Amino acid sequence: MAIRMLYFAWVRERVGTGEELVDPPASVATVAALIDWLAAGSPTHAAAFAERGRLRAAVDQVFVSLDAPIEGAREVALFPPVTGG
Amino acid sequence: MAIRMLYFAWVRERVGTGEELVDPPASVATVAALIDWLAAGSPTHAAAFAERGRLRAAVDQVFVSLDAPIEGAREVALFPPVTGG
Amino acid sequence: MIRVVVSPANIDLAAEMALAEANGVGAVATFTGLVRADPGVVGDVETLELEHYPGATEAALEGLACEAQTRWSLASVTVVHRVGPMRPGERIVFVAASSRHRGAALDACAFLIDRLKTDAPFWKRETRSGTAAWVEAREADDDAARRWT
Amino acid sequence: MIRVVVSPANIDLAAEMALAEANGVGAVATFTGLVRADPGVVGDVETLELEHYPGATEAALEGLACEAQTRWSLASVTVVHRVGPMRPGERIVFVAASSRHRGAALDACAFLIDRLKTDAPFWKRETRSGTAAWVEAREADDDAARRWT
Repeated sequence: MAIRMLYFAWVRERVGTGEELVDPPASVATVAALIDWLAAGSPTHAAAFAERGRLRAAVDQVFVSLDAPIEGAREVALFPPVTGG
Repeated sequence: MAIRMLYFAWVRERVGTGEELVDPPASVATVAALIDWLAAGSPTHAAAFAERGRLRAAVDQVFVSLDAPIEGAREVALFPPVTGG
Repeated sequence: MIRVVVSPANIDLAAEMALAEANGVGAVATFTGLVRADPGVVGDVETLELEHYPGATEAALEGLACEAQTRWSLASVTVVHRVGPMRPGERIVFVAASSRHRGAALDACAFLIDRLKTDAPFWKRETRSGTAAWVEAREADDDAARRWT
Repeated sequence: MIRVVVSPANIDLAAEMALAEANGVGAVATFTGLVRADPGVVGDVETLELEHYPGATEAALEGLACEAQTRWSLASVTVVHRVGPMRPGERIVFVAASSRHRGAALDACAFLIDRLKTDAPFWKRETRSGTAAWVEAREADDDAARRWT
Protein backbone atom coordinates (compact mmCIF):
# COMPACT_ATOMS: atom_id res chain seq x y z
CA MET A 1 0.00 0.00 0.00
CA ALA A 2 1.27 3.49 -0.83
CA ILE A 3 2.70 5.60 1.96
CA ARG A 4 2.49 9.36 2.02
CA MET A 5 5.97 10.68 2.91
CA LEU A 6 6.25 14.12 4.52
CA TYR A 7 9.53 16.03 4.92
CA PHE A 8 10.12 19.11 7.07
CA ALA A 9 12.82 21.79 7.53
CA TRP A 10 16.21 20.92 5.99
CA VAL A 11 15.09 17.38 5.21
CA ARG A 12 12.39 18.89 2.98
CA GLU A 13 14.88 21.24 1.35
CA ARG A 14 17.40 18.46 0.67
CA VAL A 15 14.83 15.99 -0.66
CA GLY A 16 13.47 18.82 -2.81
CA THR A 17 9.82 18.29 -1.92
CA GLY A 18 7.62 18.38 1.18
CA GLU A 19 5.50 15.43 0.17
CA GLU A 20 5.56 12.36 -2.04
CA LEU A 21 3.78 9.03 -2.42
CA VAL A 22 5.97 5.93 -2.23
CA ASP A 23 5.21 2.22 -2.48
CA PRO A 24 7.89 0.15 -0.74
CA PRO A 25 7.90 -3.69 -0.94
CA ALA A 26 6.47 -5.58 2.04
CA SER A 27 10.01 -6.50 3.17
CA VAL A 28 10.54 -2.84 4.20
CA ALA A 29 9.26 -3.18 7.77
CA THR A 30 10.64 -0.26 9.79
CA VAL A 31 11.21 3.49 9.42
CA ALA A 32 14.97 2.84 9.18
CA ALA A 33 14.41 0.27 6.42
CA LEU A 34 12.16 2.74 4.60
CA ILE A 35 14.91 5.38 4.78
CA ASP A 36 17.44 2.85 3.40
CA TRP A 37 15.07 1.86 0.61
CA LEU A 38 14.43 5.52 -0.37
CA ALA A 39 18.18 6.31 -0.25
CA ALA A 40 18.98 3.26 -2.42
CA GLY A 41 16.57 4.49 -5.08
CA SER A 42 17.73 8.11 -5.37
CA PRO A 43 21.04 9.95 -4.79
CA THR A 44 19.08 13.04 -3.69
CA HIS A 45 17.32 11.05 -0.96
CA ALA A 46 20.62 9.35 -0.05
CA ALA A 47 22.23 12.78 0.45
CA ALA A 48 19.23 14.14 2.40
CA PHE A 49 19.25 11.13 4.73
CA ALA A 50 23.05 10.86 5.05
CA GLU A 51 23.17 12.01 8.69
CA ARG A 52 20.91 9.29 10.04
CA GLY A 53 21.54 10.40 13.64
CA ARG A 54 19.97 13.78 12.94
CA LEU A 55 16.73 12.34 11.55
CA ARG A 56 13.52 12.06 13.57
CA ALA A 57 10.31 10.38 12.45
CA ALA A 58 6.56 10.21 12.97
CA VAL A 59 4.31 7.37 11.78
CA ASP A 60 0.71 8.46 11.26
CA GLN A 61 1.54 11.62 13.23
CA VAL A 62 2.90 9.75 16.25
CA PHE A 63 6.57 10.41 17.12
CA VAL A 64 8.54 7.16 16.94
CA SER A 65 12.14 5.98 16.95
CA LEU A 66 13.69 4.93 13.64
CA ASP A 67 13.35 1.24 14.48
CA ALA A 68 9.54 1.56 14.75
CA PRO A 69 7.44 -0.69 12.45
CA ILE A 70 5.59 0.88 9.53
CA GLU A 71 3.11 -1.93 8.87
CA GLY A 72 -0.20 -0.38 7.87
CA ALA A 73 1.22 3.16 8.02
CA ARG A 74 -0.47 5.69 5.76
CA GLU A 75 1.78 8.67 6.56
CA VAL A 76 5.47 8.72 7.53
CA ALA A 77 7.20 12.03 8.28
CA LEU A 78 10.98 12.59 8.41
CA PHE A 79 12.49 15.76 9.91
CA PRO A 80 15.35 17.14 12.04
CA PRO A 81 15.14 17.46 15.84
CA VAL A 82 12.46 20.04 16.66
CA THR A 83 13.33 23.63 17.61
CA GLY A 84 10.03 25.29 18.56
CA GLY A 85 9.10 27.60 21.41
CA MET B 1 15.15 57.91 73.46
CA ALA B 2 11.56 57.64 72.24
CA ILE B 3 10.67 54.78 69.90
CA ARG B 4 7.96 55.04 67.29
CA MET B 5 5.82 51.90 67.57
CA LEU B 6 3.89 50.74 64.48
CA TYR B 7 1.16 48.09 64.56
CA PHE B 8 -0.38 46.32 61.57
CA ALA B 9 -3.38 44.10 60.82
CA TRP B 10 -5.03 42.53 63.91
CA VAL B 11 -2.24 43.77 66.17
CA ARG B 12 -3.21 47.32 65.17
CA GLU B 13 -6.90 46.59 65.75
CA ARG B 14 -6.30 45.07 69.19
CA VAL B 15 -3.91 47.79 70.37
CA GLY B 16 -6.45 50.32 69.09
CA THR B 17 -3.96 52.46 67.16
CA GLY B 18 -1.54 52.06 64.26
CA GLU B 19 1.17 54.21 65.78
CA GLU B 20 2.38 55.53 69.14
CA LEU B 21 5.51 56.99 70.71
CA VAL B 22 6.92 55.10 73.69
CA ASP B 23 9.92 55.70 75.93
CA PRO B 24 11.09 52.48 77.57
CA PRO B 25 13.86 52.45 80.22
CA ALA B 26 17.36 51.52 79.06
CA SER B 27 16.98 48.09 80.70
CA VAL B 28 14.50 47.14 77.95
CA ALA B 29 17.04 45.75 75.50
CA THR B 30 15.19 43.47 73.04
CA VAL B 31 11.95 43.41 71.06
CA ALA B 32 10.62 40.73 73.42
CA ALA B 33 11.47 42.87 76.45
CA LEU B 34 9.77 45.86 74.79
CA ILE B 35 6.63 43.77 74.25
CA ASP B 36 6.70 42.68 77.92
CA TRP B 37 7.18 46.28 79.07
CA LEU B 38 4.27 47.52 76.91
CA ALA B 39 2.03 44.66 78.12
CA ALA B 40 2.89 45.38 81.77
CA GLY B 41 1.80 49.00 81.34
CA SER B 42 -1.59 48.44 79.68
CA PRO B 43 -4.20 45.64 79.71
CA THR B 44 -5.08 46.51 76.08
CA HIS B 45 -1.50 45.94 74.97
CA ALA B 46 -1.28 42.81 77.15
CA ALA B 47 -4.35 41.40 75.36
CA ALA B 48 -3.06 42.43 71.91
CA PHE B 49 0.30 40.74 72.53
CA ALA B 50 -1.09 37.66 74.36
CA GLU B 51 -0.27 35.22 71.57
CA ARG B 52 3.44 35.93 71.50
CA GLY B 53 4.09 33.11 68.99
CA ARG B 54 1.93 34.88 66.41
CA LEU B 55 3.82 38.18 66.60
CA ARG B 56 6.47 39.24 64.11
CA ALA B 57 8.66 42.33 64.31
CA ALA B 58 10.75 44.80 62.34
CA VAL B 59 13.32 47.18 63.82
CA ASP B 60 13.90 50.25 61.68
CA GLN B 61 12.09 48.45 58.84
CA VAL B 62 14.32 45.35 59.00
CA PHE B 63 12.58 42.05 59.82
CA VAL B 64 14.01 40.58 63.02
CA SER B 65 13.26 37.83 65.51
CA LEU B 66 11.77 38.81 68.86
CA ASP B 67 15.10 38.39 70.66
CA ALA B 68 16.72 41.08 68.47
CA PRO B 69 18.25 44.09 70.27
CA ILE B 70 16.52 47.47 70.04
CA GLU B 71 19.44 49.66 71.09
CA GLY B 72 19.32 52.87 69.06
CA ALA B 73 16.08 51.83 67.30
CA ARG B 74 13.87 54.66 66.14
CA GLU B 75 10.99 52.55 64.77
CA VAL B 76 9.74 49.15 65.93
CA ALA B 77 6.82 47.47 64.15
CA LEU B 78 4.75 44.58 65.50
CA PHE B 79 2.43 42.56 63.29
CA PRO B 80 1.10 39.06 62.50
CA PRO B 81 2.79 36.72 59.98
CA VAL B 82 2.46 38.28 56.53
CA THR B 83 -0.16 37.10 54.02
CA GLY B 84 0.54 39.02 50.83
CA GLY B 85 0.58 37.92 47.18
CA MET C 1 15.40 47.12 34.78
CA ILE C 2 13.85 46.79 38.22
CA ARG C 3 10.27 47.95 38.59
CA VAL C 4 8.49 47.84 41.96
CA VAL C 5 5.03 49.33 42.40
CA VAL C 6 2.77 49.22 45.49
CA SER C 7 -0.47 51.00 44.74
CA PRO C 8 -4.27 50.87 45.14
CA ALA C 9 -4.66 51.17 41.34
CA ASN C 10 -5.76 48.29 39.13
CA ILE C 11 -2.83 46.33 37.69
CA ASP C 12 -2.50 47.04 33.96
CA LEU C 13 -1.19 43.75 32.67
CA ALA C 14 -0.66 44.75 29.04
CA ALA C 15 1.39 47.80 30.08
CA GLU C 16 3.50 45.75 32.51
CA MET C 17 4.12 43.05 29.88
CA ALA C 18 5.16 45.67 27.33
CA LEU C 19 7.78 46.98 29.79
CA ALA C 20 9.07 43.49 30.56
CA GLU C 21 9.32 42.67 26.84
CA ALA C 22 11.09 45.91 25.87
CA ASN C 23 14.63 44.70 26.44
CA GLY C 24 15.42 42.53 23.44
CA VAL C 25 14.95 39.46 25.65
CA GLY C 26 13.91 35.97 24.57
CA ALA C 27 11.86 34.87 27.57
CA VAL C 28 9.35 36.45 29.92
CA ALA C 29 7.79 34.48 32.78
CA THR C 30 4.96 36.00 34.78
CA PHE C 31 2.78 35.21 37.74
CA THR C 32 -0.55 36.90 38.43
CA GLY C 33 -2.42 36.46 41.70
CA LEU C 34 -6.16 37.10 41.67
CA VAL C 35 -8.74 37.53 44.41
CA ARG C 36 -10.70 34.29 44.74
CA ALA C 37 -14.34 34.23 45.85
CA ASP C 38 -13.32 31.02 47.65
CA PRO C 39 -16.73 29.92 48.94
CA GLY C 40 -16.64 29.08 52.65
CA VAL C 41 -19.07 28.23 55.45
CA VAL C 42 -19.78 31.93 55.98
CA GLY C 43 -20.28 32.65 52.27
CA ASP C 44 -18.11 33.96 49.45
CA VAL C 45 -15.43 36.61 49.76
CA GLU C 46 -17.09 39.95 49.00
CA THR C 47 -14.09 42.20 49.56
CA LEU C 48 -10.41 41.56 50.13
CA GLU C 49 -8.42 44.33 51.76
CA LEU C 50 -4.65 44.51 51.62
CA GLU C 51 -2.80 46.40 54.34
CA HIS C 52 0.92 47.08 54.03
CA TYR C 53 3.83 48.70 55.86
CA PRO C 54 4.59 51.82 53.79
CA GLY C 55 8.28 52.16 53.06
CA ALA C 56 9.25 48.77 54.43
CA THR C 57 7.05 46.99 51.87
CA GLU C 58 8.64 48.75 48.92
CA ALA C 59 12.10 48.15 50.37
CA ALA C 60 11.36 44.44 50.85
CA LEU C 61 10.13 44.09 47.27
CA GLU C 62 13.12 45.99 45.87
CA GLY C 63 15.40 43.73 47.90
CA LEU C 64 13.73 40.64 46.44
CA ALA C 65 13.89 42.05 42.90
CA CYS C 66 17.61 42.84 43.26
CA GLU C 67 18.32 39.41 44.69
CA ALA C 68 16.54 37.76 41.74
CA GLN C 69 18.27 39.95 39.18
CA THR C 70 21.70 39.16 40.60
CA ARG C 71 21.03 35.45 41.06
CA TRP C 72 19.71 34.85 37.53
CA SER C 73 21.24 37.73 35.48
CA LEU C 74 17.82 38.95 34.43
CA ALA C 75 17.13 41.68 31.88
CA SER C 76 14.14 42.88 33.92
CA VAL C 77 12.26 42.20 37.12
CA THR C 78 8.78 43.56 37.78
CA VAL C 79 6.82 43.36 41.02
CA VAL C 80 3.47 45.14 41.18
CA HIS C 81 1.35 44.66 44.30
CA ARG C 82 -2.04 46.18 44.86
CA VAL C 83 -3.12 47.47 48.29
CA GLY C 84 -6.49 48.61 49.68
CA PRO C 85 -9.90 47.06 48.99
CA MET C 86 -10.52 44.83 45.98
CA ARG C 87 -13.09 42.33 44.70
CA PRO C 88 -13.02 38.69 43.51
CA GLY C 89 -11.50 38.38 40.05
CA GLU C 90 -9.28 41.45 40.47
CA ARG C 91 -5.49 41.19 40.35
CA ILE C 92 -3.62 41.41 43.68
CA VAL C 93 -0.09 40.88 42.45
CA PHE C 94 1.87 40.62 39.20
CA VAL C 95 5.48 39.52 38.97
CA ALA C 96 7.55 39.17 35.81
CA ALA C 97 11.13 38.15 35.07
CA SER C 98 12.73 38.40 31.65
CA SER C 99 15.98 36.95 30.38
CA ARG C 100 17.68 35.53 27.29
CA HIS C 101 16.64 31.94 27.98
CA ARG C 102 13.60 30.51 29.66
CA GLY C 103 15.16 28.70 32.63
CA ALA C 104 16.27 31.88 34.40
CA ALA C 105 12.96 33.65 33.77
CA LEU C 106 10.85 30.72 35.03
CA ASP C 107 12.95 30.10 38.14
CA ALA C 108 13.18 33.79 39.04
CA CYS C 109 9.41 34.22 38.64
CA ALA C 110 8.72 31.32 41.04
CA PHE C 111 11.36 32.64 43.47
CA LEU C 112 9.82 36.12 43.47
CA ILE C 113 6.29 35.04 44.27
CA ASP C 114 7.35 32.40 46.82
CA ARG C 115 9.53 34.85 48.71
CA LEU C 116 7.06 37.73 48.37
CA LYS C 117 4.49 35.57 50.20
CA THR C 118 6.71 35.27 53.27
CA ASP C 119 9.07 38.27 53.17
CA ALA C 120 6.97 41.28 52.19
CA PRO C 121 4.80 42.99 54.81
CA PHE C 122 1.26 42.67 53.45
CA TRP C 123 -1.79 41.50 55.37
CA LYS C 124 -5.08 40.31 53.88
CA ARG C 125 -8.50 40.84 55.42
CA GLU C 126 -11.52 39.15 53.84
CA THR C 127 -15.11 40.21 54.22
CA ARG C 128 -17.72 37.42 53.94
CA SER C 129 -21.41 38.05 54.64
CA GLY C 130 -20.48 41.49 55.94
CA THR C 131 -17.96 40.18 58.50
CA ALA C 132 -14.25 40.96 58.15
CA ALA C 133 -11.55 38.49 59.21
CA TRP C 134 -7.76 38.52 58.87
CA VAL C 135 -6.39 35.76 56.64
CA GLU C 136 -4.06 33.34 58.45
CA ALA C 137 -0.57 32.71 57.07
CA ARG C 138 -0.12 29.36 55.32
CA GLU C 139 2.66 27.04 56.40
CA ALA C 140 2.92 25.96 52.75
CA ASP C 141 4.18 29.46 51.97
CA ASP C 142 7.06 29.12 54.42
CA ASP C 143 7.97 25.76 52.87
CA ALA C 144 7.88 27.24 49.35
CA ALA C 145 10.06 30.20 50.35
CA ARG C 146 12.63 27.93 52.03
CA ARG C 147 13.26 26.14 48.71
CA TRP C 148 15.27 29.16 47.58
CA THR C 149 17.65 29.57 50.51
CA MET D 1 -10.49 25.02 29.58
CA ILE D 2 -7.88 23.89 27.07
CA ARG D 3 -6.96 26.38 24.38
CA VAL D 4 -4.46 25.47 21.65
CA VAL D 5 -3.77 27.84 18.75
CA VAL D 6 -1.19 27.47 15.97
CA SER D 7 -1.40 30.47 13.67
CA PRO D 8 0.61 33.04 11.70
CA ALA D 9 -1.26 35.85 13.52
CA ASN D 10 0.36 38.05 16.16
CA ILE D 11 -0.21 36.73 19.69
CA ASP D 12 -2.68 38.96 21.55
CA LEU D 13 -1.42 38.72 25.10
CA ALA D 14 -4.15 40.76 26.77
CA ALA D 15 -6.86 38.64 25.15
CA GLU D 16 -5.12 35.38 26.12
CA MET D 17 -4.65 36.58 29.72
CA ALA D 18 -8.31 37.56 29.95
CA LEU D 19 -9.31 34.01 28.92
CA ALA D 20 -6.90 32.42 31.41
CA GLU D 21 -8.19 34.65 34.21
CA ALA D 22 -11.87 34.10 33.46
CA ASN D 23 -12.33 31.02 35.64
CA GLY D 24 -12.48 32.33 39.20
CA VAL D 25 -8.91 31.12 39.70
CA GLY D 26 -6.34 32.52 42.13
CA ALA D 27 -3.14 32.02 40.15
CA VAL D 28 -2.05 32.41 36.53
CA ALA D 29 1.51 31.61 35.44
CA THR D 30 2.60 32.47 31.92
CA PHE D 31 5.61 32.13 29.69
CA THR D 32 6.19 34.23 26.59
CA GLY D 33 8.93 33.45 24.09
CA LEU D 34 10.15 36.29 21.89
CA VAL D 35 12.32 36.44 18.78
CA ARG D 36 15.81 37.59 19.78
CA ALA D 37 18.03 39.58 17.43
CA ASP D 38 20.84 37.51 18.99
CA PRO D 39 23.85 39.18 17.34
CA GLY D 40 26.24 36.62 15.80
CA VAL D 41 29.30 36.55 13.55
CA VAL D 42 27.09 36.87 10.47
CA GLY D 43 24.99 39.73 11.90
CA ASP D 44 21.67 40.01 13.72
CA VAL D 45 18.61 37.89 13.08
CA GLU D 46 16.49 39.74 10.52
CA THR D 47 13.70 37.22 10.16
CA LEU D 48 12.78 34.05 12.02
CA GLU D 49 10.57 31.57 10.20
CA LEU D 50 8.66 28.83 11.98
CA GLU D 51 7.71 25.71 10.04
CA HIS D 52 5.34 23.15 11.56
CA TYR D 53 3.67 19.82 10.84
CA PRO D 54 0.00 20.73 10.32
CA GLY D 55 -2.28 18.44 12.28
CA ALA D 56 0.48 16.70 14.20
CA THR D 57 1.60 19.98 15.80
CA GLU D 58 -1.86 20.82 17.10
CA ALA D 59 -2.30 17.22 18.32
CA ALA D 60 1.05 17.33 20.15
CA LEU D 61 0.17 20.63 21.86
CA GLU D 62 -3.28 19.36 22.84
CA GLY D 63 -1.67 16.24 24.25
CA LEU D 64 0.73 18.35 26.34
CA ALA D 65 -2.09 20.61 27.52
CA CYS D 66 -4.22 17.61 28.58
CA GLU D 67 -1.28 16.03 30.36
CA ALA D 68 -0.64 19.25 32.30
CA GLN D 69 -4.31 19.72 33.15
CA THR D 70 -4.60 16.18 34.51
CA ARG D 71 -1.29 16.24 36.38
CA TRP D 72 -1.91 19.57 38.17
CA SER D 73 -5.77 19.86 38.18
CA LEU D 74 -5.63 23.15 36.34
CA ALA D 75 -8.57 25.46 35.68
CA SER D 76 -7.15 26.39 32.29
CA VAL D 77 -4.24 25.66 29.98
CA THR D 78 -3.37 27.89 27.04
CA VAL D 79 -0.76 27.19 24.36
CA VAL D 80 -0.51 29.66 21.48
CA HIS D 81 2.32 29.18 18.98
CA ARG D 82 3.00 31.40 16.03
CA VAL D 83 4.15 30.00 12.66
CA GLY D 84 5.49 31.63 9.51
CA PRO D 85 7.87 34.59 9.29
CA MET D 86 8.40 36.99 12.21
CA ARG D 87 10.83 39.67 13.36
CA PRO D 88 12.96 40.27 16.49
CA GLY D 89 10.84 41.42 19.42
CA GLU D 90 7.72 39.58 18.23
CA ARG D 91 6.13 36.80 20.28
CA ILE D 92 6.72 33.21 19.12
CA VAL D 93 4.92 31.35 21.86
CA PHE D 94 2.67 32.01 24.84
CA VAL D 95 1.73 29.43 27.44
CA ALA D 96 -0.44 29.96 30.49
CA ALA D 97 -1.67 27.72 33.29
CA SER D 98 -4.23 28.79 35.86
CA SER D 99 -5.22 27.15 39.11
CA ARG D 100 -6.42 27.86 42.66
CA HIS D 101 -2.92 28.07 44.12
CA ARG D 102 0.36 29.21 42.64
CA GLY D 103 2.42 26.00 42.88
CA ALA D 104 0.37 24.11 40.29
CA ALA D 105 0.25 27.06 37.89
CA LEU D 106 4.01 27.72 38.08
CA ASP D 107 5.01 24.06 37.71
CA ALA D 108 2.57 23.42 34.87
CA CYS D 109 3.77 26.52 32.99
CA ALA D 110 7.41 25.37 33.19
CA PHE D 111 6.39 21.83 32.18
CA LEU D 112 4.46 23.09 29.14
CA ILE D 113 7.28 25.20 27.70
CA ASP D 114 10.00 22.61 28.48
CA ARG D 115 8.06 19.81 26.80
CA LEU D 116 6.87 21.99 23.93
CA LYS D 117 10.53 22.64 23.07
CA THR D 118 11.23 18.93 22.55
CA ASP D 119 7.85 17.31 21.76
CA ALA D 120 6.07 19.63 19.34
CA PRO D 121 7.02 19.60 15.65
CA PHE D 122 8.24 23.13 14.97
CA TRP D 123 11.42 24.11 13.16
CA LYS D 124 13.08 27.52 13.21
CA ARG D 125 14.99 29.09 10.34
CA GLU D 126 16.88 32.35 10.93
CA THR D 127 17.90 34.83 8.28
CA ARG D 128 21.05 36.88 9.03
CA SER D 129 22.60 39.21 6.43
CA GLY D 130 20.22 37.75 3.87
CA THR D 131 21.27 34.14 4.45
CA ALA D 132 18.84 31.61 5.93
CA ALA D 133 19.97 28.79 8.23
CA TRP D 134 18.06 26.17 10.24
CA VAL D 135 18.44 26.52 14.00
CA GLU D 136 20.05 23.50 15.67
CA ALA D 137 18.27 21.75 18.55
CA ARG D 138 19.74 22.48 21.99
CA GLU D 139 20.74 19.60 24.23
CA ALA D 140 19.69 21.76 27.18
CA ASP D 141 16.11 21.46 25.90
CA ASP D 142 16.23 17.67 26.11
CA ASP D 143 17.58 17.90 29.64
CA ALA D 144 14.84 20.34 30.66
CA ALA D 145 12.11 18.15 29.16
CA ARG D 146 13.45 15.03 30.93
CA ARG D 147 12.92 16.69 34.32
CA TRP D 148 9.20 16.04 33.97
CA THR D 149 9.22 12.33 33.13
